[in-house]
Amino acid sequence: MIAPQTADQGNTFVVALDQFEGPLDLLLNLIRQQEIEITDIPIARITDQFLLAIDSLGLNQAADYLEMAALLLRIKIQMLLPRPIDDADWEDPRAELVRRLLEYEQIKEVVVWIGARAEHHSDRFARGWAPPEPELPPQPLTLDIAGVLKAVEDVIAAIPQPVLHRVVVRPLDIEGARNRINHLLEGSGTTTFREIIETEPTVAFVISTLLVLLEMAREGFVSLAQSEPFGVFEISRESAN
Amino acid sequence: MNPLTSLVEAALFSASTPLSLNELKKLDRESSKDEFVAALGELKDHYADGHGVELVEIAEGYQIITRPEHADAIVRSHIVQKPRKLSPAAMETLAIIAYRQPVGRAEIEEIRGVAADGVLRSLQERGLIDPVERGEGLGRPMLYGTTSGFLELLGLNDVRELPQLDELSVELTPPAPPQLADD
Amino acid sequence: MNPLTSLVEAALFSASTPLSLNELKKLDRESSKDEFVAALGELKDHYADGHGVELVEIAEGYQIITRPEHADAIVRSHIVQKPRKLSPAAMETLAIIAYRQPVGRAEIEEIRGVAADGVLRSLQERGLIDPVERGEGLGRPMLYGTTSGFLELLGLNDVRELPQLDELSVELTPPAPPQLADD
Repeated sequence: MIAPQTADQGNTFVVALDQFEGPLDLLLNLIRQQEIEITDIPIARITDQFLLAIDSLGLNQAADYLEMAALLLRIKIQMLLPRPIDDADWEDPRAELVRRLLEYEQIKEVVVWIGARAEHHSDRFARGWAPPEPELPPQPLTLDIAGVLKAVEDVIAAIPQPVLHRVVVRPLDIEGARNRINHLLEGSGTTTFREIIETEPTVAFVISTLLVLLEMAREGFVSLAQSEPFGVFEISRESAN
Repeated sequence: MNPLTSLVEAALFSASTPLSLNELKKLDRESSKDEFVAALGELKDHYADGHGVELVEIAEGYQIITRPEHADAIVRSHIVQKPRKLSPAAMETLAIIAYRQPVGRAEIEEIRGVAADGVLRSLQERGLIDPVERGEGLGRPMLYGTTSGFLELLGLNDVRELPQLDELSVELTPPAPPQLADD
Repeated sequence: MNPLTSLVEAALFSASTPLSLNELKKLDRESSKDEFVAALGELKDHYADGHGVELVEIAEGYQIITRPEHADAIVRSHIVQKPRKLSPAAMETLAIIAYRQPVGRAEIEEIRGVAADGVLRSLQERGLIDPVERGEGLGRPMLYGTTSGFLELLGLNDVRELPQLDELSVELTPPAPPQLADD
């Protein structure tokens, strides 16, 4: 039976109050500071130091750090479990953590390289003045799937509550219809309904035309005739007036 | 090239605006105004000899600009223009058409809750959508679909290659059919 | 100076980002790729001779930039500001994406041990990373890669110019495939 280790809090280790980039950063910092062999971490001691550090840094509320604390505690317990006599099958419970720490340390080294490289290159300036954009021709367009998907999500997010009905007020163009009818009657004195409304009429214009024709007929300016059922609707000027 | 001329060249190149003689002088307090004028002269003569750019003096100061005879080729080649992106409104309209085609203006407006004519016109001008057929109902509204230009921009062969909507967090459901109020 | 060299010079002066050979070729369809390469060579030699700017190859393109020895004077006289430095969190995330691309948010968070959404958004806004594709698995997560803006930030021609992992002092065998936990 292995005696549970007590936290040797008397040990002096310094935790800089700098911002750590995360629990792995803090852990790596503790390990490197004490020159501990990363492949043989004294897990009980490091766990206690980690808990103490996140407490003193006020990080003991942060989920990322708590998750790491839980992982360390689990490894600590696994290390305390009696091992089989035949050590060949024993898997070091620290192995995955060590792998992650090494991986993270490697990233930190790349960061140093990238930082130096970016600093070095920040002494080189590109062209500063951009010539004014010409009016024409239109610039090429970019589009990607991610953008389309984002737009779909925006649409979904923006779908309004269902509208039961909406009344749109469309102004009738009485004046325009009257002018057009007068214009068409100027020549031969006759025209047809179809000719007045042309090929692509709006609903508003058809209604306006109809109202104007009825009004003009009532006033006696025009006569309306239809030679057969569903036939052409003929309009002619009343010569008497 | 004189070191001061080299410094003036770097400064004029990297500046986003023309630089006055006073601004240039801040580059090197050891050098006199006359020395800067001489450096500018050297640079001007240097570029005058068959280069693609030239040093000009305008009201605000000195600037290195592209020679006018090259401007045309550069504009035509589009290379200095940043590719344009569609506005969010245009993207949303395009997304609706891509997934619901053929679809009419009324339905697009129903989904987005705002008028769509301007956006539809500009998407059509850019060759991304086209009227494909006329729908049923009052006025036989024009129905729109996406074009082959749209597929080319996305690198797709077919609209069926667009990600399926059930893979998205929410589905783009058709608007609920209008219900008659009971009250 | 050869007329094509002069045209290439004008184009490189008009652009604030590197131009690829393919983009440059759009300037003059009559000239061959070899002629453009020759023009670029002539221009490079020309500027190497004591000028304040020089022609370099960055992000698989060509760019004229100022010589480093002028940086201090230019920054001191407020003609240009140095770009804002990246935070350590941004640098770590960028390093992971550079080496693992295309890589999703979950893997980045696993390596760094902290949430990554804010950092990913700001890197994307700075034009250093972009979503490149959607991965397999639940929700088809977005996978990120570095952009040409990243290469421009470091003055690299290609991501392969980043240090090889086996050149680093911390040695690590390629990441083991994720194993399903037995416990």
